[in-house]
Amino acid sequence: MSTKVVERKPLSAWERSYIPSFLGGLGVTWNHFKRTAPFLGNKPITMEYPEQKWVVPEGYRGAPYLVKDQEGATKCVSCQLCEFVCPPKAIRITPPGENGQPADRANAEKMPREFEINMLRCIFCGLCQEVCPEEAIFLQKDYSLTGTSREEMVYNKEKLLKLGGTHAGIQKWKHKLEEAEAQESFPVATEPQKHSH
Amino acid sequence: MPELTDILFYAFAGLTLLCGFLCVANPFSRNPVTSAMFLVLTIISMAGLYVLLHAFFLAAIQVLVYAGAVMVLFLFVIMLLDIREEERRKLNGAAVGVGAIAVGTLAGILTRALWHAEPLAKVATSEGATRPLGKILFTQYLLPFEVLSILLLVAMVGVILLSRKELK
Amino acid sequence: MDFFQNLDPAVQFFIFSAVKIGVVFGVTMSFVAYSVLVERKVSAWIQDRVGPNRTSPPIAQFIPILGPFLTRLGIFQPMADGLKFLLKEDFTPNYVRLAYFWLAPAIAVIPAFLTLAVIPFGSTLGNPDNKMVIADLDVGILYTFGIVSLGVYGIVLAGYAANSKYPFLGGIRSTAQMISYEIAMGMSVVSVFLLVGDLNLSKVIEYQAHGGWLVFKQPLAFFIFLVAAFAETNRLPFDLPESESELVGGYHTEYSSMKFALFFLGEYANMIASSAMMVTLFFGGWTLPFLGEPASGLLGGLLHIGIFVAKMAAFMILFIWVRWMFPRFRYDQLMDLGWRRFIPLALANILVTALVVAFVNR
Amino acid sequence: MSAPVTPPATAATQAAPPPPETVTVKVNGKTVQVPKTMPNWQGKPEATTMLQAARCAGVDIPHYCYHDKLPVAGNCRMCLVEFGTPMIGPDRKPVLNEDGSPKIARSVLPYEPGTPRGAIACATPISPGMEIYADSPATKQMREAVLESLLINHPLDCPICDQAGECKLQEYSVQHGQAESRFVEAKVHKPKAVDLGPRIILDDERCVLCTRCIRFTKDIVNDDALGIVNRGSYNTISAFPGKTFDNNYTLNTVDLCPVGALTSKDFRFKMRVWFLKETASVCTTCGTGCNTTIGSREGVVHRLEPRANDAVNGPWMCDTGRLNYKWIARADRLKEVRVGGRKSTWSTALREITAKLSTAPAGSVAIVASARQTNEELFLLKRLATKLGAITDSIAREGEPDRLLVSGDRNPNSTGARLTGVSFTEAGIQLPKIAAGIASGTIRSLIVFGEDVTQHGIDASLLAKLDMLVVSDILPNATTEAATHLLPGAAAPEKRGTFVNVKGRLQKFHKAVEAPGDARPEIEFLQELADAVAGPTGTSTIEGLFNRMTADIPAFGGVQWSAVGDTGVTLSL
Repeated sequence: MSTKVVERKPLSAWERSYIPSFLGGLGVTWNHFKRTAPFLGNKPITMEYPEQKWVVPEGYRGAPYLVKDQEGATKCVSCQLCEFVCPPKAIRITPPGENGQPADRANAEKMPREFEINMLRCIFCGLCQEVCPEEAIFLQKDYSLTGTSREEMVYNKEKLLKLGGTHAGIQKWKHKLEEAEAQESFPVATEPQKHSH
Repeated sequence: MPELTDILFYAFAGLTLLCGFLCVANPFSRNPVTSAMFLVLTIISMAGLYVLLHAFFLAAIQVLVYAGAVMVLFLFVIMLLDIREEERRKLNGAAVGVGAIAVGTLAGILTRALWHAEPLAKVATSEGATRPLGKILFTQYLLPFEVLSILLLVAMVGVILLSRKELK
Repeated sequence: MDFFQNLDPAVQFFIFSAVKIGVVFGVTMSFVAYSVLVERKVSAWIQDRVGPNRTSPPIAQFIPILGPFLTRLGIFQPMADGLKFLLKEDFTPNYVRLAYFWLAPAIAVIPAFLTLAVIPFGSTLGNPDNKMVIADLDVGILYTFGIVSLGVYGIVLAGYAANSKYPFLGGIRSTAQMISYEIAMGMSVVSVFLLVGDLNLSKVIEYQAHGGWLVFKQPLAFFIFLVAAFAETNRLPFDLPESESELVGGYHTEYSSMKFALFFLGEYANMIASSAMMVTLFFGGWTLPFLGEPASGLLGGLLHIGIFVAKMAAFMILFIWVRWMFPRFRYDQLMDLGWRRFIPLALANILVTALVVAFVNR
Repeated sequence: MSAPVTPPATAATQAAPPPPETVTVKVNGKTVQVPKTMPNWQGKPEATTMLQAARCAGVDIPHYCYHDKLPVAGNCRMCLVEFGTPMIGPDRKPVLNEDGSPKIARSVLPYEPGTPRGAIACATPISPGMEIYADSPATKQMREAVLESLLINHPLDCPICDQAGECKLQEYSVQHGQAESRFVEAKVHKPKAVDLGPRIILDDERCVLCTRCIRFTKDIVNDDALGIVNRGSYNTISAFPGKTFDNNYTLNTVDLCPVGALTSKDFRFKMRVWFLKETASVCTTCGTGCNTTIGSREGVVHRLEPRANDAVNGPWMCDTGRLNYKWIARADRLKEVRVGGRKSTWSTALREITAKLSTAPAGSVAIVASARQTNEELFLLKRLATKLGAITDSIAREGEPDRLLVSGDRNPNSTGARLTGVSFTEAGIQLPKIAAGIASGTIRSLIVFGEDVTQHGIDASLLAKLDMLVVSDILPNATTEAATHLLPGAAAPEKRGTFVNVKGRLQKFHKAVEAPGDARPEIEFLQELADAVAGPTGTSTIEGLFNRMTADIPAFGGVQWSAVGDTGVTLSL
């Protein structure tokens, strides 16, 4: 693409006197003043935030929270993909470890011992939601996160699950378990696996 | 009991001398900015003395021209050049000698002038001395006034000439 | 009253002056506080916003009917601002030049108040001897210029003391800017005094009471004075010493808390002083075209003071409004305007006025 | 037509007799000369396979069941490739193309000549003129089909699988697989989380039945514990009834397992592998000096894995060594410098020790070093001892050897201690002399590094007689309790250095994590101490010190640090 040379005309004496720009500025500022100043009978045209709350549009990307499945169980299986993908490194997952607590729902074996999101670091980019293979984390509509200390802004698993609520979706692990249990006639004599639910 | 004007005179005079001394020989700081600031104080104290002499015009001009403009430019130059050698410089014998001669001569002239001066009461300084001052300047002292103007003009031309790079 | 009349005239003068000083100082301070509020409100309206409308003492909202209205008006905002300035941490960075660091804010604020001493803010109050001016100096205008010229030290020293490059650059800029515009400003009023024939500001008002406002006789002088006043008070479009887009915060970058507040105070006090000067020199001070005689009674005196304050407030609003009308000047444009346009114009104006005075008004 | 490529010089080809008989084959159109025979899993020469030939050409053929160090089984079918051989005419002479090059006949199904017939590259020997088409459309199609078949019953539970990130099934699915499964019936569900042995968990659903684990335990460890039971889709790996899979090499099957079927109980659900920082190190559990890779994240060691080094451990290591890392993170690690039992600083402690040692009369100092220390540290201690005229020794640590890797000498650097002159032909023979010296009062100061001397003949009552007892250690013991100057040291993963194993292999190891608290690698404060007492060495780096040491001590043969690669060099002792 060739460069387009924009000709810059020299200012005329009238323009150089600053008077036209002064009058222009006066006009612009007066028009705004006239339509905003309350004593000229105007109503505020901005939103009065704490009293009026913004209607969050569909698809808005707010704070990421963990969701539960229909039975109130943790969906997250501690695969740590979100921790890996998180650009500002806001997510920190403590895996259960070898003797960790088993998952609170059938068949998944694994759930995070601790799941922390530092909301001061989070940039609401949504990569965690994008990468999650379990549909366990979603960007929800919260945009006004406040706290009085840094520690308070690090949301732990409990808080995230509470804020996240329930998300209806396919229950992958439950489905697998049902399928396995349907196959009663598995021919192995070894001790069948107990599922504690 | 001394009059209020007397007390003020001694206060201003003392302040003038003290600040003048601190300007040239400050034992606590060799910072050129500090010297400049004391010079400003000297000038303002002298303006106070002029006020006591009812020379309001002179006082105002003193503050306006010297404290308000000349010294600010001094400060400007000091800060821009960031003069630090001054803090280390030793006394220069020749400079002290020449300085002493200059100060002595000036002191002689002033003493002589004071000696031959008419008593203060006889110099009638009317209220609002601006108009008489202007009249005197443009009649009696017209020549010195104009010569001074030309001197300033010459100085200005000189500065412009020196600061033009291509002329060297 | 009799007790007062019976006092020694010197003591009377002393007490009367002290009261005037106190009242002028108090009024100016509250004027500063509320001009900040007005600035915020007007700016907000110009930008389609609401402006401060929240701050109030906890009890204010319980006042019946009036309470919520008062709260929404934001009139308690200046108190909150002041309190905040007092309570914030006064932070002194390392490696500042401590003495000047402390001195600079004080120097910045004092000249603005000293200037007000010679402004006749009313005619008389009660008795014809009670002139509504703190110091009726014969060289009033020169005094003003002398004091104003000292104001630059506050900014220069602040820039120097902070020992940091942005304040330093701000200080240097402001030095050059203020000296340049002082010349234009001073030359513009010379023509005024050529007409009036006296430097006493009371005489200037007297002249205008009979001969019409000087703004009509000297529009060019007024224009130059007005623009120079913007430059002298470091207001937009001439706020180059603290232009945040290039100098962070200029000379007060390193200041916080009350020291910063003093600079702030100084700026608004300077605006008030400039407005007062403009009202006095060009807009007839306390007079109105049909109201030129010094007041004989208490009521008339108060009316004159009111007229003065109203005119001054109009100028304050002009100061605030202009802030949103112009983008900031470039530094070379600023200098060009000062030296190559205003000074020659002012000189020409003096010449023309002198010729008129010499040959026409004789 | 590219120029013939010579195979990369591996240890195996070096061992082969000089001019090796070569065969010319083409891999993906590139002509390569490959040796006619190559070492098999036992190192014996055997006809070169297509997989090995492809490797020589720099082409990687995907595989699950094949492993360099295991017998070939050929059951996963992943390495199927299309190939061709020179066509032989009815006259038993090669058929030529018009340009004179031999005509190649692609292998096809005999009964359906249009359909390509693949061969498993891992078990098919090459023949002269053979052409291997490792990325032809037919090969790709075969791979897709094999992967689809392997994934039919796979649970796809990567989110909870420890293997995710280093799983061949994942990798090959991405590289060679199809995007979607066409299998719509219910999957066969096999047992999950089966306790296969004390250190191993088996997830049968993830298994691709490559039998690497079975072959390893049978042919390498000689512990025939595993096998496949059931038929068809129900094939399952299992320990034989009455046998437990609990030999000292079980965890190698976790490394061997290309998928997530066998996982380590120790590493189970501990950390995702992609977070681990890998540092090349050497195992310190015995004198063999198996090469290891330390997996650590943010200063915490999560696992050790063997690092292949044919001169030392091959690709294996024992379970004992592999799990010998947990004490690094123990809470009672020595973390602070203590002088006279009080918390102090490094500068104070070193100043006091230097002052004391500088004025110590000759023979009044003894040094007990540890054969767990690096050569560089021992070298500095020896310098100190020479200056002070001190008696030195280290402490022997013996155990039962096994026939595979574990050495009877349980110190990682006994050879190094001998070479640097800290200990003598037999470690520990000077200890009674030191004990006697302390008892008689001729020895007034004792410096102990990394050993509990109260267990070796110098008991607490003797230690109490000393003027100064400088102890550097990692974990608290009776000697550290008695120390007048306690200097917290660093574990091997927290420092750098070299060891010499029992066979004279000089090996480097690197730092994976930081030492806790005030603890510092011994080399740092030893350097300060030795420089202050015995005069400067003129170098401040481990590299410089190493080069100085190899120049000073003839047995090291002047090896430069830069010449010691990550697999070490063998010294001629």
